[in-house]
Parts: sequence; C-alpha cells; structure tokens
Amino acid sequence: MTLETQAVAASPAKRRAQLDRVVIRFAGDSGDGMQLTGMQFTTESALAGNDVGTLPDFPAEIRAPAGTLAGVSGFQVNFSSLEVYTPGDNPDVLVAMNPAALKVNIGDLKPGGILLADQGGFDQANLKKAGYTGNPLEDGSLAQYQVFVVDMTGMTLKALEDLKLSNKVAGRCKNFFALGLCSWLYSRPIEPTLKWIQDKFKRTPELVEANTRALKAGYHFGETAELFAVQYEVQPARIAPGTYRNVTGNTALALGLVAAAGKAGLPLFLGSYPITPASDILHELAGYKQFGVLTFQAEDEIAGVCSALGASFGGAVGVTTSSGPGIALKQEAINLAVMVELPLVICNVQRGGPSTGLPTKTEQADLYQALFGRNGDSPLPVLAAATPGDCFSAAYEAVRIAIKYMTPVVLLTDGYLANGAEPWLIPRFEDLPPIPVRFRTEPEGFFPYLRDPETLARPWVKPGTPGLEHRVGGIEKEDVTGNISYAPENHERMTRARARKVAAVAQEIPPTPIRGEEAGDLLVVGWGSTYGSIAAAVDEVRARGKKVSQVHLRYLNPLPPDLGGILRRFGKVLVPEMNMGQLITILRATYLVDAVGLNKIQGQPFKVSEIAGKILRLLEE
Amino acid sequence: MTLETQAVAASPAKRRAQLDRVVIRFAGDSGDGMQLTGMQFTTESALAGNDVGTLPDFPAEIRAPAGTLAGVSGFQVNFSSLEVYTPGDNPDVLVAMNPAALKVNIGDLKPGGILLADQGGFDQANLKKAGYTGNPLEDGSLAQYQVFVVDMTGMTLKALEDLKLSNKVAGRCKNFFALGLCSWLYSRPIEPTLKWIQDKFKRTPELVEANTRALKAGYHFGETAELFAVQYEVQPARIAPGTYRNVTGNTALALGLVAAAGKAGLPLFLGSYPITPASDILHELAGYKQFGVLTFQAEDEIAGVCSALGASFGGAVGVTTSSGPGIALKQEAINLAVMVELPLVICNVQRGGPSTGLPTKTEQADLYQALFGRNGDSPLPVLAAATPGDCFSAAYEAVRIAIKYMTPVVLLTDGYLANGAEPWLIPRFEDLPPIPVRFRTEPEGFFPYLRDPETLARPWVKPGTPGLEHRVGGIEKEDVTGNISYAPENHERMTRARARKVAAVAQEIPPTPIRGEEAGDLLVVGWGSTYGSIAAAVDEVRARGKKVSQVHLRYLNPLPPDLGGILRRFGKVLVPEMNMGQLITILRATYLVDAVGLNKIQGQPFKVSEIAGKILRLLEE
Amino acid sequence: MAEAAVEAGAPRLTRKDFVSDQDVRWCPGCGDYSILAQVQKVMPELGLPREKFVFISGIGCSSRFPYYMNTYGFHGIHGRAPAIATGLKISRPDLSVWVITGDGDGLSIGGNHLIHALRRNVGLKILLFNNRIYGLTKGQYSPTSELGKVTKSTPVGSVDYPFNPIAVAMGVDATFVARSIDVEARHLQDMLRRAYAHPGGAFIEILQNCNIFNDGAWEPLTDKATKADTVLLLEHGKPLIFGKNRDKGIRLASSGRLQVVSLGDGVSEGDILVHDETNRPLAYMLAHLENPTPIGVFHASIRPTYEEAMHRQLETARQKLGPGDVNALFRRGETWVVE
Amino acid sequence: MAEAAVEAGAPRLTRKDFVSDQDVRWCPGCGDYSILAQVQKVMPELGLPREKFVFISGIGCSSRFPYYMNTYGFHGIHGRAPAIATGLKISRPDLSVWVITGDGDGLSIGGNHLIHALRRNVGLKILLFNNRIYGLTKGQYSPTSELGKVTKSTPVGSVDYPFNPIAVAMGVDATFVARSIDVEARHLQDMLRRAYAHPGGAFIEILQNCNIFNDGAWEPLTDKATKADTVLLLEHGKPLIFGKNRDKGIRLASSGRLQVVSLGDGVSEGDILVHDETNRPLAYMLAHLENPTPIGVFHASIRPTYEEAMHRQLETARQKLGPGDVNALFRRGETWVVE
Ligand SMILES: Cc1ncc(C[n+]2csc(CCOP(=O)(O)OP(=O)(O)O)c2C)c(N)n1
Ligand SMILES: Cc1ncc(C[n+]2csc(CCOP(=O)(O)OP(=O)(O)O)c2C)c(N)n1
Ligand code: SF4
Ligand code: SF4
Ligand SMILES: [Mg+2]
Ligand SMILES: [Mg+2]
Repeated sequence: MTLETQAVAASPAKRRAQLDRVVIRFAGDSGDGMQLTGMQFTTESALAGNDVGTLPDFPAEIRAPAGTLAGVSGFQVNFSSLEVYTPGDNPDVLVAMNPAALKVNIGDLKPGGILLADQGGFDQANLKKAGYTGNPLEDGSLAQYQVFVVDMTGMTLKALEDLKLSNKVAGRCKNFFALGLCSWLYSRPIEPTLKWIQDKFKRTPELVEANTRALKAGYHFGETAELFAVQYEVQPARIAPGTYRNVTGNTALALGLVAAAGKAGLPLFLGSYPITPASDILHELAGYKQFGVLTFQAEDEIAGVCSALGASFGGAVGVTTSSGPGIALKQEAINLAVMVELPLVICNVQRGGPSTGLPTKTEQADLYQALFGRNGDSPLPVLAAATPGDCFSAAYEAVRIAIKYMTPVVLLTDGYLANGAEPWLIPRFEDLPPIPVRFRTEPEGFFPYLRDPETLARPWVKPGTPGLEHRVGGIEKEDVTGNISYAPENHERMTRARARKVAAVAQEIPPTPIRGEEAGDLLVVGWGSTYGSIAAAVDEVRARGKKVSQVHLRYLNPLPPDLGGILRRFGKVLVPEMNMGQLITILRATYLVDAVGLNKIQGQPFKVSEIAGKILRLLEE
Repeated sequence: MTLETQAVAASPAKRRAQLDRVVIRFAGDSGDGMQLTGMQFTTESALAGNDVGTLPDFPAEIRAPAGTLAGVSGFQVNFSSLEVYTPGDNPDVLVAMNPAALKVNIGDLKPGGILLADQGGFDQANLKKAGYTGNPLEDGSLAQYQVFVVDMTGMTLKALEDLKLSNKVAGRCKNFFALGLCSWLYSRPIEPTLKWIQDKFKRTPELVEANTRALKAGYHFGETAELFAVQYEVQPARIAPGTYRNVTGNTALALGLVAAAGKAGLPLFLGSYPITPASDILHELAGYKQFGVLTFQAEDEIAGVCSALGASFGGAVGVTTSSGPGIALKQEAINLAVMVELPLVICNVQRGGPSTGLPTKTEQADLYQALFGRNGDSPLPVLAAATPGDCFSAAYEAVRIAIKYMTPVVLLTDGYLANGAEPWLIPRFEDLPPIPVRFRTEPEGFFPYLRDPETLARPWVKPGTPGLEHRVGGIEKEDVTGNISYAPENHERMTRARARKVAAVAQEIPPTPIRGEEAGDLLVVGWGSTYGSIAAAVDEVRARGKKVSQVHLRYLNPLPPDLGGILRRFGKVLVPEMNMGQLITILRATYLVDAVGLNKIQGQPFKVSEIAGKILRLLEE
Repeated sequence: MAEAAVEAGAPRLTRKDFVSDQDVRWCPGCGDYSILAQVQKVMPELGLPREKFVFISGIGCSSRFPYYMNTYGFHGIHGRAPAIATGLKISRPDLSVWVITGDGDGLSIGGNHLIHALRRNVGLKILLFNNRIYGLTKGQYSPTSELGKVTKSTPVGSVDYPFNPIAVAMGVDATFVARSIDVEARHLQDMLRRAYAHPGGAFIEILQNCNIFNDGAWEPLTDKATKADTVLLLEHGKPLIFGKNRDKGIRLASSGRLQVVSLGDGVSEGDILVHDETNRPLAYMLAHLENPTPIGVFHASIRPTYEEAMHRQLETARQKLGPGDVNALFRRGETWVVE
Repeated sequence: MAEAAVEAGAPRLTRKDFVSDQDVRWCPGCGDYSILAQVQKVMPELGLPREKFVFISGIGCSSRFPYYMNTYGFHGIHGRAPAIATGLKISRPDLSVWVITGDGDGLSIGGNHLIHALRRNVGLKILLFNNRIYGLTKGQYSPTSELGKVTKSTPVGSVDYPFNPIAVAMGVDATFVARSIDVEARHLQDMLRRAYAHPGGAFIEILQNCNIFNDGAWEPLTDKATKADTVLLLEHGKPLIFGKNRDKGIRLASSGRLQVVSLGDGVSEGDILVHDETNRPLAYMLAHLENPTPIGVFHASIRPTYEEAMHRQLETARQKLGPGDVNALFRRGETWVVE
C-alpha cells in the first residue's frame, strides 16, 4: 500500500497532489466522538466515489477514565481510487486529539506519515495521564513524521464564542473541526456531513449551529492557513453501479435473516441471550416488529436456542445468535435439532477465546466447535461470511439451506465483521433467490421421517394440521416411521442418513471461484473475515509477478466438491487463520495435502504485509 | 473362535471332552435373574483358573412387560484356557428360559451350537407374547442346533416341594437350576456359588435352602440324566499370578480416582449429575465416605463441573463424571478450567449419540467433542481406557497428569467398559506411581501465572495461605502476573503457552507398545473399548501368517511422539472405530497417512470377525 | 389470539382419539398411567380440535408422556421443555401447549426455565410429575426428596433440604398454582380443566408414585384409611375443613401463621379460614402446610400473557409503520448511488 | 467446622489490607464503588484473617468485584458463581466464601444455581447487585427490569413481568434474606455484618445504580427528599413505621394482607405490625410491598448447613469404618488368587 504522489498543475494557492490510496486514523478519548468522526469521513469518501474500508477500535471497558490509555478510541478509514479490501495496515495520517491517543497509535503511523495533533488536548494533565514526562510535540521525538500541531479545541471555542454554550459543550464540537480539516486536506465534500448534522441534532438547533460552524472552521482553516502546502485528491474508484449504503456485519446479518424469512413467507423468530459482539443482531431485529419478527430475550443461551427450535417446530424460521461461550452452552440443544431434523440457524459472532477470553476482540477459533463440538456423530452445514456486507448473503443462504434440508445450520462471523462497516450494494428483494417452503398437509402416506429423495429432508408439518399429529424427539428414531428405535442396524442407517443429508448440501455449492490462475506455485486458502487481508496480499504478490491464487471458502461443511482438485493444481498451499490452525486440520485430513498454516492469535485481523510476507517466504523455500 | 474338541479317556459314565474356549449366553426375562446367573458362572470360571470376558445386555426400558421381546435380558460369558479379549462373537451355548429369549438370541447361536431351553418357560402364553404361532422346540425349526429341552422350572419346583414356598418364589429359583446344569456341563466348581448363596440370603434361610437345592438339582441332573453324553473341561489359562477380582469399568474408574487422590494426599471431590451410563461412578464414590470422598449431586451438569473446579481451586482433586449430552453442557466451564489452569478430571462414559441417542448403548463418538468441543483454541489432554480393568489405571493417570500439569484432563470410557466386567489383577496401593503435590506457600517471587520450566504448570495455591492472595478468571491473563490483559501479543503468547503445556504431556508417554512386529503390511490403530476385538482379530489373522500389528492409544492428546514413525513402517493403516471416523481424522491430519476406517455405529462392540474380515480384505486389495 | 374452538359440526372427540399407537412402556403400577388416563379423558371435553394440542417434555419417565398422546408432541432434552414450549407458544399462540416434566427435569436441571416461564406468564400448561426421585436413571434422590432419604447416590441419606414446588411457584409470582394426586382421578381432571380454562400460564404439581424406586412416597395421602385426615381440599370460598368427620380445620393465628385446630371446644366453623385463591400470602402459607397436605388450586390470578403482549407490540408496529417493506428496510439510513 | 478467627496477637487488619493493586474500572459514578467501599470497610472488622476470604463472581460489571479485593478471588463464568462457590465451600468449610453476582448473572442465566444454593443452605454469602439492567453488555433489560422498560433489546418496552428477588429467595426457603442500597453505607455495612454472622447461606439484594444504562432506577429510594416516605426500615421486634414524621405504618388486615396506614385517626402504634424476622409468610408479604420499599433483614432462621451435614456424614463413616484403607477397598467382594 505505497503512497504514490505525483504533482499536478498546482493552483496558485495550494499545490494539489493525486493519491490512489490513503489510510487515515482518527484517535482520541472515548468521549471525543472519534467513531462518529470516522464514520462521517467514510460517508464523505464513499459519496466522493471512493472505495472504502473501515476499522473501529474502542476500549473493552464500558467507561475507562478520560484521558487514560485505556480510554483511547480509534477509527481507521482506508479510501482509494482502487479496490479496497481492508482498513489498511498502517495509517498514512494519524489524527490525535490527546496525548494518550498519540501514545497508543503513533507506533502504527507510517514513517514520513502525517500527524495531526490537537494542541488544546495536550495540556499538562493529559500528558501526565498518558504517562509523558515532557511534551512529545515539542521534544523532537516525532522527527520522522510530518507533524502538524493545530489548536483545534481553541479554534473551535473561538468559532462558537457568541453561541454562549458552556466550554464543555462547545469543546465537544472539536471533532467536527478535525473532520472539516481532514475533509479539506483530502478534498472531501462536506455537504453530506452538514446534512447529517441537520437531521441528527434537529431537536437542538444550537448544536446544529455549533457543529456546522466547527466543521466549516476546520475546513476553512485548511484552505487559508499557511500550514498546509498541499491538498490531496483521491479519484473515484471503479465500483459496480447501484445504490449503496454502509452496513456493519451485524446489521447485514439481521437484514439477511429478515429478507430470507420474507422470501420464504414465514415468520422470523429469534431466541437469543445478549453477548458481545453478537448483541447488536438482537437489537436490530427487535426493531423490526412491523415485519412480524419475534425477538425473545431468553433467560440464557440454552433457552434461546431451545425457544428457536420450538418456534421452528411450529413452522417459523427459528434463529439463535451468540458468541463462543454461548454457543458452547447451546450444543446439546443444537444436537437435538440434528436429531429432530428441523430448520434452525445458529449464528456465532466469534470473539477471542478460550473461555471469556477477549470479549471485544476478534478471532476465528470456533470452527472446531461448530464442526465437532457435539456428542455423537452430529453433522451439520457450516457457512462463513467473508466481509461485513457478505453477512447478508451468508445469513440468507443459511436460512435457505436450513429450510431446504431440514437441518440446523451454523453461520460463522466474527467481531471484526460484526462491528466493521463497508459500502453495501443494496439488492432488490425481488431479485433474491427463491426459498420455497412446502408444509406437508396430506395425511395419506405421511411418515415423519420419510425423506425427500433429492435432499433427504424429512417433511415439515405445522402443528394444527389435522391428521398429521406426530411426535419428534432426541432418542434415535426409526427410519421412516420416526418411532423410538434401539435397533442396532437402524442406528447405523440413521447416522449415515443424517451424514448423507448434510453431504448432499454440496449440490448447492457453485464452482469455487479462484482469484488468479487455475494453477500455480501457491494457493492461499482462507475463510471468514480474513478475506480482505488475503485478497490484498495476493494482489500485492501477483503484482510482483508471483504465481499465487486465492480461494476463500463460504462452505466449511460440506466442503466444495471441486476443492480437492484445485488444491492439487498448486505447488504449495497456505492457510492463514486467526487461530492456531483449524481449517488446515480439515484440509489436511480430507485431502492429505501438506498445507502450511499462518496463524495470528492476537484478537486482531491480519495485516496485509503479514500475509504477503509469508507468501514470499514460502515461495523462496 | 473355533470350537476344537478332542475326545479324551472317557469315564465309564460320561465321555469327557477338552475345549480351549467356550462362549455361553444366558438369556431370559428381566425377572429371571440372568445377570446374576451369568456373573456367578463367570466367578466359577475365574476361580477355575480360566480367563474370562463378559457382556451383560439388559433392556433399555426400566421395566418392560414380562415375557415380551423388549423384556429379554442376556449375559454372555467367554471363558478359556487361552487369553480372552472379548465376550466372544457368537455363543457356542445358548440358555433360553423363555420363547422371547429364544427368538431374540437364537440368530446368534453358532450352527451346531448347544441350545438349552426351559420347557416350563415355553407355555402358550409366553409363546404368544414372543409372537410364535407354534412351539419352535417341537416344530423342527431348530434342526441345525443340538437342542436340549429340560423342564428346569418343573424340576426346580419338585426339588423345593416340601419347603412350602409359593410357586412364584420357588419358580424364581430356576436360574440356579440352569446355573447348576451348566456348571456340571463345563465342570465348574459350584462351591463358590454355594458360598455366595449363603452370604447373599443370610437374612432369609429358606431362600438359602431353596437356591442351594435348585443349584444342586441342576448339577446332579446333568450328571445323572441320559440327556448329556459328554461333559466338557476347559483347562486353566496362563494368567499373571496375583489376587484377582471382577470389576466393571465404572467401579475400576472410581477405585482409580480414590487411589490417585489417596496417593496425592488430597481430598477427592466429585461434582456430578446422574446420567446413564455414568451414574454408577457417582453411586460408587458416594459409598467411600470413610476415605473423605465428597460427592455432590449437583442440580445439573454445569453445576457439577463448576463445583468440581471450585473444589480444585480449594486444593482438592476436582472430578466430574457424565456422558455425551452432559459433557456438551460442561464445555463452557471446562474452558474456564483451561484458562484458570487448575487440575480437573472430566470423565465421559460415552453412549450412543447424537442428542439423547441410545442412552443404554455403547459408542465412542465423543472424541471430537473432547478434542474440539470448546470455543477458542482450547487444548487439553485426552486419555482413553481400553478395558474395564484399565479404567483404573486410566483414571489414576488422568489425576496424575491433571495435577502435574495444572490442567483439565478428559478421560473417555464408554457404556461397554462401564457395565462390562473382567478379572482385575489387584495392585498394591504402595506400588502405584507417586503423585507429588506441592502447594506454593512462600510469598517471595510469587506470580499466579509464573510457569514451571519443565511442565509449564502454574503454581497451585490453597486459599487460606497468607500472603498469596490472588485472583483467577476466564478473561485472558497477562503472562506471569495473571492480571487481566487485552494486549494482542500477550494473547498470542498465552495461547501458545497453553498449547505448549498440553503438548509437553507427551513427555509422560512411554514408547508405544506394538502387538506384533515393528513393521509390516498393515497396522491396526484403535483407542478405547475396541481393544479386545482388535487384539483378538489381529491374533487371528497373525495366526494365519499375516504381517499385521496392533497399536492401541491411551493418549489421544497429545499423541505419542513415536506414533508417526510407527505408522510409516506399515504398508496400510486400518482404524476401526465405533463412530463415523474420528481418530482417523486426527491421524490423517497429523501424519498425512492415508489410513482407512472401519466404522460400526450400532451401539454395540465390534465382532472379532468383522475386524478380521476387514483386515483380510484390505490385505487382498 | 385465543385458541380456536372446534368448528361446529366437527365430529365429537373421544378418549380414544387421544391414544397414540405406541405401547406404553412405564413399569406396571406406575402412577404415570393414571395421569395419562385422566389427561386423555379430559382433552376431548375441552372443545379444541386434537391437532391444536402439543405436548412438550424433557427427559425422564414422565417425559415419555408425549409419545402416548395422539397429538403433536416434542420429547425434548433434559430440563428444557419450558424453553422449547415458550418458543412454540410465542410463535403459535393458537396452539394449546402442555409441558410435561418431572421433579428432576423441572426442578433440578430445568429449574431456571420453569421459573422464568412462570414469571413471564407464558400461556403454557405445565404438569410436574413429582415422585420425589429420579426414575429413569434408576433411583437417585431429587430436589423434592426429603432430607435423609437413602438412594443410590445417597447411601447414608440425603443432606439436601428439598424444594417445595408450590412455594417455588408462588415465589416467582406464577398466576395459576395447583396440586393434585395421580390416583385422585376426578380431582386431577378438575385441575386439568381449571388449568386449561386459566387465561395464562398454569402450574400443576401432581404427586405421583414411582412404585419401583420410591414406592409409597405419598401413601399417607392416598391410603383410603388415612387420606381424609392427611389431605386438605382447597376450594375457593369454602372453609379449610378436613378430617374423616370434617372436624378439623385451619385457622389464621394472630401471629399471622396458620394453625390446625379441631372444631368444637371453643372453635366454631366461623373461626376457620376460608380459602381465597386470589390471596398470594395465603397460598404461600398453605404451600408450607404439610400435615394436612393441601391439594387443589392454591392461587389463581390474571395477568396479560407474554405472547399476547408480544403480539400486541407487533400489531401496534404494523399499524404505526404499515407492514414491513424489505426494500425500504434495505435502504434505511444514508445511501448513495454509483453510476 | 466454623471459620477460624484471627489468632490473638495477629496484626489488626485495616481497610487498606483489602484493597488490591488493580485499578477499579467501573464507570465514574457507578453504584458498585460504594458497595466495594462498604465491603472493604467491614471485612477487617470480622476477625478473620484476610487469606480466609474468597470472593467468587460470574460475569458482569458487578462480577469484576473480586479483582478489587485483595483476597483470594475467582472471576467465573456467567451465572455459575454459586456452583463454583458451592464446590469450594463444601470442600473448604474453613473459608469465608462470598458470591458477587448481578441481576442478570444471578437471576437470568444463573437463576437455577442461585435457588439451589439457597435451598441447600450452603454457607455462602451472596451479594446480588440489582441495577435492573445488563450493564456490561451495554444496556439490555434484565429479569428485574420493570414492565414496559425501553432498552436496546426492547425498543418499544419489555413485556417480561420481573422477578422479585426477595420473593424468589423466600420461595426457595432461604435462611437469610435481606435487602440494602448501594449508597446507604451504614445500613449496607450492617447487612454485611449480619450476613457474615448468620450461620448458613445468606442472600442480600443490593439496589445499585447503573448511571450509564439505567440511571436513577432507585432514585425515589435514595433521594434525600423522598426516601423517608419511600423506604421502610425492617428491624426485628420493632413496629413497621416509616415516613418523614414517622406517621405511617404497616398493618395486617383481617384479610391477611398488608395495609399501609397513617397513624392517628383511630390507628395507634399498637395496631402496627411488629417485624418478626422468623415469620416466613410475613417476609413473603413484605417482599411484595413496593410502596414503601422495605430494606433490612426480611427473614432469618437456622437450619444445618449443607457442608456441615456432609462432613458429619464423613465423620460418622470414619468412626464406624475407620479411616479408609485403599488396599482393603481394592479387595472388596469376591477375590481369587492365581499362582
Ligand atoms: C443433559 C442430561 N443430563 C442427565 C440426563 C439423565 N437423566 C435422564 S432423566 C433424569 C432425571 C429424571 O428424573 P425426573 O425428572 O424426576 O423424571 P422421572 O424419571 O422421575 O419421571 C436424568 C438425570 C439426561 N438425559 N440428559
Ligand atoms: C455464557 C455467557 N453469556 C452471555 C454473556 C454476556 N454477558 C456478560 S455479563 C451479562 C449480563 C450482565 O448483567 P448483570 O448480571 O446484571 O451484571 P451488571 O453488568 O449489570 O453488573 C451478559 C449477558 C457471557 N459473558 N457469557
Ligand atoms: S421407574 Fe418409577 S417412575 Fe419410572 S416408570 Fe417405573 S415406576 Fe414409573
Ligand atoms: S455500565 Fe453501569 S453497572 Fe457497569 S460499570 Fe458502568 S455504571 Fe456501573
Ligand atoms: Mg421424578
Ligand atoms: Mg445488572
């Protein structure tokens, strides 16, 4: 992600430079509104036609003391005229509203990168809280960066003087000053933000005025001040045409569930228990009452999944959402779903483990748990989403498969996808794939476990249907009749039938898309939220002429039928995972391929450079 | 398991024949006391110096209607002058006390085998209940067997006439008549049973008399009746000298826990919730109060494991016992144990799954769950027992490792081991391996997560120790200090440390014993209760000159360091499992060996012939 | 969303209609047989088509119940029946959902789901078969087993102070709380009818005999010879009188505690407490009365059901915002167009 | 096995001895600070060496508590603290084991463990911080949130009828049940002392303010202006009188229900109910009193603790059978010798 600048016909006032890609990080205290600033800057960039990638990063504690290192909140935006896969590794620009923000983030800033610091935030008190003895802005310790110290707080207060707001309130507007300044620096349109301020604060006109002024003050300061010799431009990217919005993974997932239930013409029932980072899905769906969405906040995760299964038994789309520890508790009930063969979608928004682990950090270490975490031979389809927006299609597909095959389906996302946002090409409901549902109603020839020849699914019968009264349960069922059976051969037959049914889902899997050539020296296989980092890394090494391709798996069980063949066409196979190596175990066991792992267990996404570096090292071996 | 007979100098009265191996199955109604009959016959055989193997098989229902197929109860004994690994595939002798017992079991009797039927039990009512139209004993349908119809009930009643017992009570003694008859037929000493009757019924002398008479009546009937031309003898086997007793797997496991805690000098705490087939461990330990064993029947499995972990925190040996569905519920708490790094032993007496599955049947399908069933990267040692008696050493070893490495350990047994019994060479407590325990008491240089260089174990501190107050918990811990830490590198360091610690357990694993040559055409790799069937099958094909060897794994995680090398020395690898293939996944992934599976999912152990047949087919391919 | 009654002209249902084709596998003599019989007797009278009934259970001997009812049924996992049933009832208020559970299933592993279902007043009819033992697992003590009980898991006696199921239900403000006995056919039928009629969640503790592992647990209450003196029949508005010769009664002492008194010698019927189902504290006191043991409806009160309230919210949302438009939902918030 | 007192001559402990080196990470203004302060104030007075105290919690803001106590501590998993603590207390009766939980941790996911610990009378001191909200997960409603509460997970209001923690404890026959308020420093200290002194399991509901997600939940009870009229102080043997001018009281109506009455006009102090901690039904009634809201000890009674009873069984076994001999145990039942 090199920062290529080239001088263009400079305006008399300021020189203008073209960039193809900029990574900027806004950092300040939790109270400074950095998340909001980052999101607005993202919207401005998206509206300017750039492709964007974002990474919010807030403290684990609910409210860490103001000004402390623990209280630092950051938001990183990567905007470009080229395709964007990630929020970017190291920022080209760091906006630091206080010393703590500087201390926590300066290490990531690229050498020669731009540091924008708010002089007003660097008072003695804050310096002390951040553990600085001197003032880093003055002691020359930042020589390797382009440092711009701007009294954002001071200028904001001045701009709002006559509004007779308390200094506290007025000071809070400084983030808009910062936003305005950065908007100018990168030639972003501020109109969208002005509009946003209008709606957001419509109930408090004085805040509309205050924030508007702060924003403009920042923008004009950039324009007029001598400080900045150059103003940058980032041309629009080539992006698929259509209507876009920003979605986080959790929102996209919720939308996917509602859309799928709507398409199937069934009520959506969510049985869930709050847990970070999955709770927002519950919050989202709780707001969709006009869609007939029923959200049940259960007493625990077990009741959450059990209630969802009960709803499925009644003919609804039963869904449960949680994260690692909660999923562990649900496994016994998920196994019941495997046995009674009812549709059920289990969403695991993965976080750092084991145990309570790192609740607010991301990880993808629950693949084993999804595939193998139940007693007995207990197969079920497992899907994973690759990007925040992809959570929509993944959730939609999970529901479709659960219904078609009458099976619980596990959908894996993670904290990075859940809270990360990206522009999402809004689909038309009418264009989404059909989800046919056929509740059995005719009594003749009805048997609870008589399977559909194509899908091996058993019939779905709604209680209330006359003449089809029947019982289901977790004890082994007799083939066809569904009566309790302890017969040895029957158990083997049913165990194999359950396995065959899940294996049959492979017929749903399209040919595996390969980024790059069909064959080559190295194939990078990934799943889940590592998609962006891997794609960027692969592009990078391919740009250097390396014969490297990428395969990213949506289906983790069953695996794509063509995967074995693809693996064999490459000299080496690299499997980067944010865990100690889980997919790699499956690939090695299934295809006996000597795949190599790249494992990062830091609660953070891969940096593109980490993957690219590993690829190059492997190619040299 | 061919039945080799050879005539020996026949006594004037009866011909005597030598056998090297006999498999006899006692079958009747649940009410007929077949379990007791079988166990007594086993004891007589053991005392006669034979090696023995047994398989009880009772109905799943608590009380199935008398005389019905569902109510049939059976007990199979394999006794021999050679080594015995299994209860035997097909019986040489079937004792059928009623038509239902005949119908259920006759299919298993070897062609030409002996059928001993109780005429008295074959009345119209019983024939009807069993669904017979005619009387199979008379309609010639049993021509391929040596059928002996003896009116056991009638003769029993006659023998007890003058005791003025109700016919009901007197009739109940017929199982002793059957036992007496079989004891004579195979030259078993009946003294032990006479003695047993004495103690067992000492409170009701009339029953002592009645059962004694019935037993002798049966024995003498065999001697005097013309019916039997031949009496058989089975010479004593070559068995390691020492004192023996019969133990079931559950009893042996309980003894192993008590012995280990005793050796460590710590109190044993069991936190458990009843579940078939694990409950008997709780029942056993509840009777060991004089050993200071604390058994807590918790409100559920979660409380069971949590209480055990709490006890470990307090300095006791915390143990929890359950079966598949219960283990699923415990996983979240087991993961807490992984994080707080305290000793904890989790015993999973596996049963047929998934879900409630086949509660009374055996299976070994929870290996995945043990290895992979938790959220996050969550490694722990996994051990498995191979025979009922081996449950003792496996449990002892599990405790030893849990304490030495400060880690939860999963011990896998199954329903077959739990209820199956075998002669057990009683060890001397003094001879058992030491289990050193060192509670930290010195405050200087104490850190909760400062690891022992050899084992990587953290120090164990008993609450109540002055100056060592500290906190543990499930959030990621800072290396050494144990404080909460969200630092990325620390999480990776700790995750790898937990993995290295468990991997270090490999240093406990002795060189893997190989039954047969060090190299050859085929290696059979197994784990758990399949040991006997595999051993017998391997011996059988080796007897035919095949280059086949056996490796049976006690340690499933970590795997034995020398296993990879061994696998490579064989042309083919066969992995028989009572599941859809779980160990095989690990072996393929770890060693990239193209192992082949033999999978039986019928809630029943392998027959020797099934494994032997598979071996031969593989060798031919 | 009340449960739809059988449309006029529908064939009258009989007991047989509720008997499934599965042979019943309880031990001969088990109290569960009688309970099953009473349920099968009452169902046809309730005026609801058979297909509208669903029986949901956990694990235990008692929990085999649904297999024997020719209705929709769900044999769940241990302790979770109330949770499964809650999901069904919320999404299908038109169904009559019955939960069958045991003292272990419902009060040990499943205790939390039970009390949450009761406090939420989900419209479930919950029958707890209390045999004071774990039957299916062959005889360990349960949370209702008396102190000192010797069982497989307590060879020298239990040290667990037991739950009082009625008091537990009162402690979580259940809206219908009753007790009956397996062999009291007519009384049990009445309680089943009352539970069905109650507009909300109903909890019935049914004292049940496990003749294999805890035989005679309730004998004093069922033995013809003693029961008149050991059982107190609760009837709303009637004085709490009992005894072979109806000569004993319950009085509220000034201390605010209940007293067992004999009528006559200064105590007249007027002094005897009159049962009031709506009086929670009274129900709580009666719950702790052991000698005599009360049966009948301890408490009944009305509160909106959980599922009603929930569906009302959906209705209001639809009225305020119109039926959901997925395309509009997709476009919520800031959007922009790329040509 | 009572808890050992500090040996004479041991250095007197101070509040500081109970402050750990971890910086407290609750939101500024959180009610948890005050609770922590009171606990750290009371601990040194109890006469037990610091190393004998263990604090065990589940998950939640409240459950971070153990990190701030310089004692032994165990930050468990969500809802399971009572189970972990039970195992510890059973095996180590010599320790003083305190459970810290929240309204979600203790009454939602952990409800079952809580009620089982209370009915067994395990000698745990259980402090439930009731802020009527899920704090750590940023503001969903909890089982104690009032009907209609608008939270992240209930945008148009909750339809869950809440638990009454005191009533729940009374329903499971807990032996010590009390309520206090985070900011009522002295009262809370008294309750902590009472709980420690109680020979058995103790349950204290502590009304706590979450100023971020449910600010002011208890304001009427803490606001200097109103509290005299909204809070009823329970004191054993004292009449239930409250009010700024102590002119209101509680009377037991003939109906057997509680009534709030004003003193004077016909009602004299003699008509006012006198609090009796040993009277369960009274405690149950007071639990349902909301206006005024009682604080103090609702109920206290004595019952053998679970751990005592269990260890007594071990003792008896040792006396009857002598200390266990493992070799003898190995040889139980039929044995035979092979030469
Ligand atoms: C998760 C789980 N734990 C334990 C069991 C074993 N189990 C089945 S039923 C039961 C208790 C049954 O007692 P109760 O609920 O009183 O029913 P009853 O058999 O007495 O009618 C137990 C412990 C199980 N099936 N699943
Ligand atoms: C198994 C599991 N489920 C859910 C969570 C998420 N979680 C943590 S704390 C909490 C609720 C906290 O509420 P409360 O107990 O009232 O504590 P408070 O934060 O209000 O003090 C939840 C749902 C978790 N950590 N683990
Ligand atoms: S064990 Fe008891 S409860 Fe179970 S069926 Fe038999 S008698 Fe009934
Ligand atoms: S969120 Fe609420 S309960 Fe949690 S620390 Fe902040 S104020 Fe306290
Ligand atoms: Mg029971
Ligand atoms: Mg709370």
